Amino acid sequence: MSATSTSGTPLLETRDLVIRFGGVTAADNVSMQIEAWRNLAIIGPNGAGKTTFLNICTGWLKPQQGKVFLEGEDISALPPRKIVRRGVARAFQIPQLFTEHTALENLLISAAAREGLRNPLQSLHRIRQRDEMMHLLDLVNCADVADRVVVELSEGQRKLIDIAVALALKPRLLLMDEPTSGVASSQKHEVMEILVGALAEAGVTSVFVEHDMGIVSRYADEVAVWNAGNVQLRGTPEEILEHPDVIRDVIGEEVA
Amino acid sequence: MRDTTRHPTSDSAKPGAMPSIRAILTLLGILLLAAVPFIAPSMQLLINLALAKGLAVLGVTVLLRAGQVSFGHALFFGISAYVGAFLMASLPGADLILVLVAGVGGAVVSGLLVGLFVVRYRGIFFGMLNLAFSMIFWSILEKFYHVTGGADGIRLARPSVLGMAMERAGFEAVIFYLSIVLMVVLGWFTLRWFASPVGQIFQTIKTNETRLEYLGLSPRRVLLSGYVLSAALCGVGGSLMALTQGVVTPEYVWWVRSAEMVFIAVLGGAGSVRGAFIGALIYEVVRIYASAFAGDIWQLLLGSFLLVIILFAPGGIMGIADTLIGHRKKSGQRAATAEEAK
Amino acid sequence: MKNLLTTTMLCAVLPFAALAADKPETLKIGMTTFLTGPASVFGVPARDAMNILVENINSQGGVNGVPIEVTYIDEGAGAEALTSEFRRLVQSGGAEVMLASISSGNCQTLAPLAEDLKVPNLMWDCGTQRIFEENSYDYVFRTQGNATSEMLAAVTYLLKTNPDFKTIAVVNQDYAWGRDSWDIFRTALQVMKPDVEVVGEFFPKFGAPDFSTEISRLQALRPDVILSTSWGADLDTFVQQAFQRGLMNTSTFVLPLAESSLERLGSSLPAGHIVGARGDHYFLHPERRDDADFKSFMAQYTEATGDIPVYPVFHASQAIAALTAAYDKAIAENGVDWPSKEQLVAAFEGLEFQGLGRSLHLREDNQGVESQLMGTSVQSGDYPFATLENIMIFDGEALLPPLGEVSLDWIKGLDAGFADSLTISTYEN
Amino acid sequence: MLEFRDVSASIGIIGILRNLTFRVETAETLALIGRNGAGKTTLLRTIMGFTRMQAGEILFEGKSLGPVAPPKRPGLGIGYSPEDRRLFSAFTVEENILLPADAARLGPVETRRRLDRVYDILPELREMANRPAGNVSGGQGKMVALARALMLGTKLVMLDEPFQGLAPALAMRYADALRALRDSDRSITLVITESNPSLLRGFASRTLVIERGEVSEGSLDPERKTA
Amino acid sequence: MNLTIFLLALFDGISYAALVFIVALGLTLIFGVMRILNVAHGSLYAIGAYVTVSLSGYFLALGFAPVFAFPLMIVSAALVGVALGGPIEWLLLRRIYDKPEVLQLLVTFAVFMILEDVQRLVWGSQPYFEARVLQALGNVTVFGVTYTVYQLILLPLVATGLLLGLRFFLRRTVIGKLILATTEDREAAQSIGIDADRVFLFTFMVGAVLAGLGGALASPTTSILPGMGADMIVLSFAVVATAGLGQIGGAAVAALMIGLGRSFAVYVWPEVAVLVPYLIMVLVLLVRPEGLFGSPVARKI
Repeated sequence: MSATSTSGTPLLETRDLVIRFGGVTAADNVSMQIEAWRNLAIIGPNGAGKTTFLNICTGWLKPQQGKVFLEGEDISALPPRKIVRRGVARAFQIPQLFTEHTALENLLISAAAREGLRNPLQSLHRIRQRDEMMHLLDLVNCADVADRVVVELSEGQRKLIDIAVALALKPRLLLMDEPTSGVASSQKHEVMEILVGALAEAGVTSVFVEHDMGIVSRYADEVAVWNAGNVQLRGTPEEILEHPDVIRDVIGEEVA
Repeated sequence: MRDTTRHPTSDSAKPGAMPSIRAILTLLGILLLAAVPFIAPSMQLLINLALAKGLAVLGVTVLLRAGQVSFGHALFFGISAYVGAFLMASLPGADLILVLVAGVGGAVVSGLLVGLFVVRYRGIFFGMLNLAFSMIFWSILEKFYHVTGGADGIRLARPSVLGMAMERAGFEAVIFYLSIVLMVVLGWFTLRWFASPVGQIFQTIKTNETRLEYLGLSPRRVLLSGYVLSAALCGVGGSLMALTQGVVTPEYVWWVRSAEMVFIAVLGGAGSVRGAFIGALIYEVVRIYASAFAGDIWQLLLGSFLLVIILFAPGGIMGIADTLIGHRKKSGQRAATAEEAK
Repeated sequence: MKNLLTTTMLCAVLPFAALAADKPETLKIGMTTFLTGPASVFGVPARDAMNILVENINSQGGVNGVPIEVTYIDEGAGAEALTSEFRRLVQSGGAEVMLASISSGNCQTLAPLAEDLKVPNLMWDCGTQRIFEENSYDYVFRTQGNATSEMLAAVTYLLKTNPDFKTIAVVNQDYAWGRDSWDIFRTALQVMKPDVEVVGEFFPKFGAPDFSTEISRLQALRPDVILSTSWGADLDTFVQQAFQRGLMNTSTFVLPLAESSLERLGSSLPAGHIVGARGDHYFLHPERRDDADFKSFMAQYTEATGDIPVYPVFHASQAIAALTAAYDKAIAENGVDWPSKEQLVAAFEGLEFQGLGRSLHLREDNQGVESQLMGTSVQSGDYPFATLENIMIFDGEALLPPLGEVSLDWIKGLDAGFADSLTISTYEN
Repeated sequence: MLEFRDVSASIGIIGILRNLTFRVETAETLALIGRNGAGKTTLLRTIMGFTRMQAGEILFEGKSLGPVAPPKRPGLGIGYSPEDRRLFSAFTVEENILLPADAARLGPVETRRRLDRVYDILPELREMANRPAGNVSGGQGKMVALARALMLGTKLVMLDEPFQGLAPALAMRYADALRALRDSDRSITLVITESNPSLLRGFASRTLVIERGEVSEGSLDPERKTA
Repeated sequence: MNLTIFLLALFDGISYAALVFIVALGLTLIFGVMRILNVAHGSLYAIGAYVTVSLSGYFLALGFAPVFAFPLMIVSAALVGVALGGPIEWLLLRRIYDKPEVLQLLVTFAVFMILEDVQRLVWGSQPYFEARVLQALGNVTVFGVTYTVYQLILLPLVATGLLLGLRFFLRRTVIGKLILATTEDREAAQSIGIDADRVFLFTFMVGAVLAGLGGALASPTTSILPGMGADMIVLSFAVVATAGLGQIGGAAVAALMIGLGRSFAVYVWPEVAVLVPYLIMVLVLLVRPEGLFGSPVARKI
C-alpha cells in the first residue's frame, strides 16, 4: 500500500465549497488542499463547520457550490461508498459500528467489504483476513474484547474499534472526528500514540478534528483552524497555538 | 428497527454439548416428518401445507434478520403459484421440475423488480410498500377475471414427475418428500448464508447503514440481495402450496396471508430458521383444530396465542425450546443489552 | 316410560344389528359451510337448518336406525384449512358422505379431491354450471340447480313482466359468480330480446362497502332495468343506497338472490322489483306453505334462530333429503342392512327426493333438476319487509342445457320463443 | 437532601451501578467525575427514574423516590438537563422553557416569575426566545436545556456533561451561567457530571469519582498537565 | 367527460374521502404520537358502527326521533375509545413500547384477529343496516342526480371540523402541547414532568374514538358485517402512508386524492377503481419516499 501523491497533486482538494442549512452557512467558500503523508488536525469552535467539512469530503453531504477532488478526480457527485472505494475511510465522533456484532466481526465485515463478496457459503469467521484483523484489534488495544458484542463495550473501546474498522479498509486517507473524545483523559495520549504509529506504519494520511490542544500540538503535523464555516488559519501546531486569534476564539483565555 | 434476539453467526456451528442436542433434535424432527405418511397418513396433507408455508416464512425470516418486516411477501408466494398454474394451463403435462423452476424464477424476477424499488425504504414504509405491491397484484388477479379466473382462481393440473404421469396418492407422496428435501436443503443453505460474509453484511442493515455505506457498500444493494433470496424462498413455498392444493386463488396474495407469514415467523422465533418450520407446523395444527372444534372463534384463539407469545415469550417457540433444552443463548443476553443500551 | 320402551327395543334390536357388520354406530357426514366471512349469511342459516333437520331425522330413528352426525367445516377459514380438514374427515374421521360446498371455487377444488378419495360428495349450494360441463364425476352430485337455470328463469320472468324495457345496466360483485351470472344473463337476453341495449357494466369489488359512485353514474344513465346478482351485505348495501337516493323509483331492479335479503332489507325494498331465490325457495312457497312438515319446520327454524328461512336452508334440506333418499333406496334395492359405497353411489343415479321445496331429481350427469321461483316485491304490510307477488314457478328440466351441451353455447342457440316453451305455474302471491 | 442507599442498577444484564451509598447536602455543588461508561449518566437517569433500580433506595429530602413515578419527580423540584440536550424542535426556545411549567400546571404568575428568573441567569436566551428550537446551535441548545431544567429545578438541578462538545469559549460562558445560578439561589443543589474535571475546578464544592459503578470521594486536582 | 360528469365524480369523491379521512385521522394521530401502526384500528371502526346500529336500533324502536342517532354516534365512539381503546393501550401496548416495530404491529394484528371474532360473537354474522338518520336528513338533487344530504354535506363538514379541531387542539391547548412534546421525545418529556404514560393513553383513546366515530358515521350508509374493518384498515393505511405517517393535514389531502381518484375511475374506467388507492400510494412513495407531507429523517453522524 503506497499513497504517494506524485507531481504535486494534493491527495484531497476542495474548491470553493458552499453549504447552508437554513440560515447557517456551514461551509463558506472552503478551498483546502490536503497533502499526502501528513497528519492534519482541524480545530475550531462548535458549529464552525468541521464535521460538515468531513461530511462533504466523503460525499455524505452534497455541496451547494464547489467541488471536491481526490488526486485530481472530481468526486463531488459520488456517494460515500464510491469515495470509500477510492481509498478514503472515516471514523466518527459517535462510533458507527454494527452494535449486535462482536468487535472482531465488525472488523471481519470490514475486511470482507474490502475484498468483495463472493462465496455465499463460507463462514465470515473463516475468511482469510482473520489473522490480519486480530492483529489490527491488537494494535488498538482491543484484542481482549474481540468476542464481545459492541453494545457491551465502553465508549472508548468503541471509538478505537471504529477507527480500526476504518483502518481495516486499508485506506489512503483517513478522516477522524474527535478520535479521543470519549476516551478517558488519562488514556488519550496512549491512544494517539498507538494510532499515529499505526497510521505511519500503513502509510495513511490522516485528517482529524480535535478539541484537545495537547493532542493537537503533539500529534498533528499541521493544523487548520476553522471558524464560521471556513479555514481561518493554517500552519504548524506551534504557529497556530500561539496565535492570538486562536487563543481568543478557540482555546479560551483561561487555558492560555 | 431492533429485534428481540441477536442471532448467532450460525444456528448450529458453535461447538459444545448443547448444540449437539439441538442437532439431534433437528434430525429426529426431520425423520419424524418423513415417517408421517406411514404413522399418520391423514396428517400428510396438513403437514405438507405447513412445510410449504414454512418455506415462505423462511423468506420472511431472512428479512427479519435485517430488521425489516414485509407485509406483502404473499406477493411472491402467489406469483410463483400463478406462474405454475399458467404454465400447466398452456403446457398440459409439463414436468414438476419445470413448474417449480418456472414458479421460483417468476418469484425471483418479480422480487428483483419490486426489490429495486422497496429497498429504498425501511421500517413501516418498507412493510407498507410491500403491502401495496401485493394488494395491486391481488386486485389484478381479482379484476382480470377472464385471464386469472378471478376470486375462484385457476386449477393447477397435476404435472408429470420426471416424465411419468401420476395418480393423486403417488403425486402427493412425491410432493411431500420433495417438500422435506427442500426444507432441509434450503434451511441449511439459509443458515450458511446467514453465517457468510454476504449474509452477515445483510444483517448489518438492522444496526448501522451509515457504517455500511462507509465500508464502500450500498445498503440498498445489500438489502436487495436478501430481498431476492427471501422472494425466492417464498416462491418455493408458493409453488409447493399450489402443487399440493391443485388450485391457486387470489387468496394466496391477500394481505392477511402476508401478515400470517410474519405472525408465524415471530411465533417460531423471529429470525430462526428452524423456528420458521416449527412455527408453521404448530400454526397450521392449531389453526386446523381451532377451526374444526371452535369454528366460530379460531381467529380469537390464534390472536390470543400470538399475544401470549409476544408478551411472555418474545423469543418465540424456539426461544422456549432453547430454554427447555438448556441451550442458553449468549445472543439472548446480547439482545437484552442492545435493547436498553440505546 | 317412553325411554324405557326405547331402551328395551334397542336391547332387542342390538344383537341383530351386530350381525350386520358394516352398519355403523352413526352415519358420519361432513358439511362445508361458511361460519365466518361474508358468506356466513348463507352458511350459518344452513348450518342451523341442518342441525334441526338432522335432529328431526334422528328423532325418527335416523337412517335405517342409524343416527346422523354432522361435522361442519368452515369454508371461511381458507383453502388450506378447508382441504386438509375435508381430507381428515374422510380419511380418518370416518365421514361416509361429504356435503361441499357453498363457494363455487371451493366446489371446484373439492370435487376432484372427493373423486380421488372416492367419497360421495353432494354439492349442496354452489352455483357454477361449469363443474359438470367441463368434467364428469362418479362421486360428485349436485342436489340443486345451477347458474344457468337460475339466470334463465330470471330473464324469462323479466321478459314476461316487463316486455317493453329498452336499456339495462348491471352491478355485480367482482368475482366468478358475478361475472358468470352476467355472461349467462346477457347472452340469454341478447337472443330472447335483441333490441335491449346494455348501458353500463359495473363490477365493484367483492364486499364493497359503498356504491355511491356507481349509483350516481346509474342515475345519470337512467337504465330501464338494473340487474344485480349480488348477495349478502353487498346486495343489502347496494339496494339500501339505491333506495335512499331514489334510484329504485326510476329503474326496475332484477335481483335474482334477493330472497335471502328480504328480511334485512325491510322497508328499503319497495314494490315492483324482481326477486329470485336460486330455486323454488321461499318461506311462503305457494305450493308448499300449507304442508304440515313445511310449516312445522318453518316454526322450528324461526324459533331456533329468530329469522325466517332463506334459500340456503332449502338447499340444506335438499341435500339431506337426497342423502337419506339415497340410503333408503340403496338399502331397499340391494336388500341390505347398510349399503356399500358402490351401492350408495349407484343409488344416486336418477334419484328423486324432496326437501322443503318441490321434488327434484338428479340427471345422468349428476346435475340436480330444480324448479325456479321468481316474484315481484310488494310491501303488503303483513310483514315488516317485502314479500312476493305475481310468483312464477318454472319447471326446472327445460332451464338446463341438454346432456353434454355447454350452457353458453346452448343459450346462444335459443330464441325469443324459448320463454313460451317453458312450463310455468303462476300464483298471485 | 439526596441520599443513595445501596443502590444497584443495570442496563440489560450489565450491572452499571453497584451498591452506591452517598449523600448530597443542600446547597452543595457536586461534581461527579469519571470516565465514559463509568455510570455517571446512569446515576442521573436512575434518579429521574429512567433506569430501573435493582436494589437499594434513593431518598430525596428524606422521602424515598421509589414510589414516585418518573414524570412526577420533576414536580418535587428536580431539574434535569440531559447530555444530548433533547430539545423539542417543534416548539420555539421559549415554549421549550415553558413546557415544564405547563406539565406541572403552574399558574401564569408563577410561570412568569420563574421565566424571569431563568432569563436573569441566561440573558442571551431572551433574544432567541422566538427562534425554533430546532434551529439553535449545539452550544445554545445546551443553554436552553439548562433553562428548561431550571423551570422546575428549584431544589436540585442535575446537569449531564454540560461542557461536552462546547468550544472552550462557550464552555466558559456556560460556567458563568452556572455561577449566576449559584449566586441567585444559595440553597440550590447542583449535581454535575463531567469527564473532563478541569472544567469544574474552583466551582464544585465537592467531588465524587465514579469508577466501575462505584463512588469514592475525589478531588479536581489536575491529573496531568495538558497545555 | 363533460363538466356535469366531472362535478358528479367530484361530489362522490369528496363524500367518500370524508369518511376515509375520519378513520385515517385516528390512525395517523396514534402513529404520529406513539409510533405504532394500529392494525386493530379497523376493528375499532367496525365496532363503532355496530354499537351505533345497536344503540340507535334500540332507541329508535322506543320512539325517539331519527336525529337522536347523532348523539348516539358520539356515545358509541366514546364507548369504543374508553371501553376498548383504553384497555388495549393500558393492558397491551404499554408493555411493548420498547419492543421492535414488528412485534408492536403484530400485537395490534393479534388484537385485530381477536376483535374480528368478538364482533361475530356479539353481533352474529348477519349484516345490519340502520339508515333512518340518513333518510331523515333528506336528499338534494344536483344535475338530475340525487344525493343524500348526509353523505354530500354532513360527512365533509364533520371531516373538516375534525381536521380543524384536532389541529387547534394540538397546537393551541396545553394538553396538545404536551402531546406534541411527548411525540418528539418521550423520555425528555418525562424528564420535564410530562406523564408520558397518560399522554399515550389519552392519545390512543382519542385515536380509538376517531375510529369509532368513523364507524358510527359510516353506519347509516353501509351494511355492517364482520370483516368490514379489514378493508377499511388497508385503505386508511394507504391514505396515511401516502400522506406521510403522522401527517394530519396531509391525510386529508391524501384521502381526497384517493377518494377522487376512485370516483373518477368509476366514471372513466371502472375496472381499475379498486387499484386506485394502491397505485396512488406507490406512485407517491416512488417520488417522495416519506409521503407527500412527511419530512425526510436526516441521519446524523
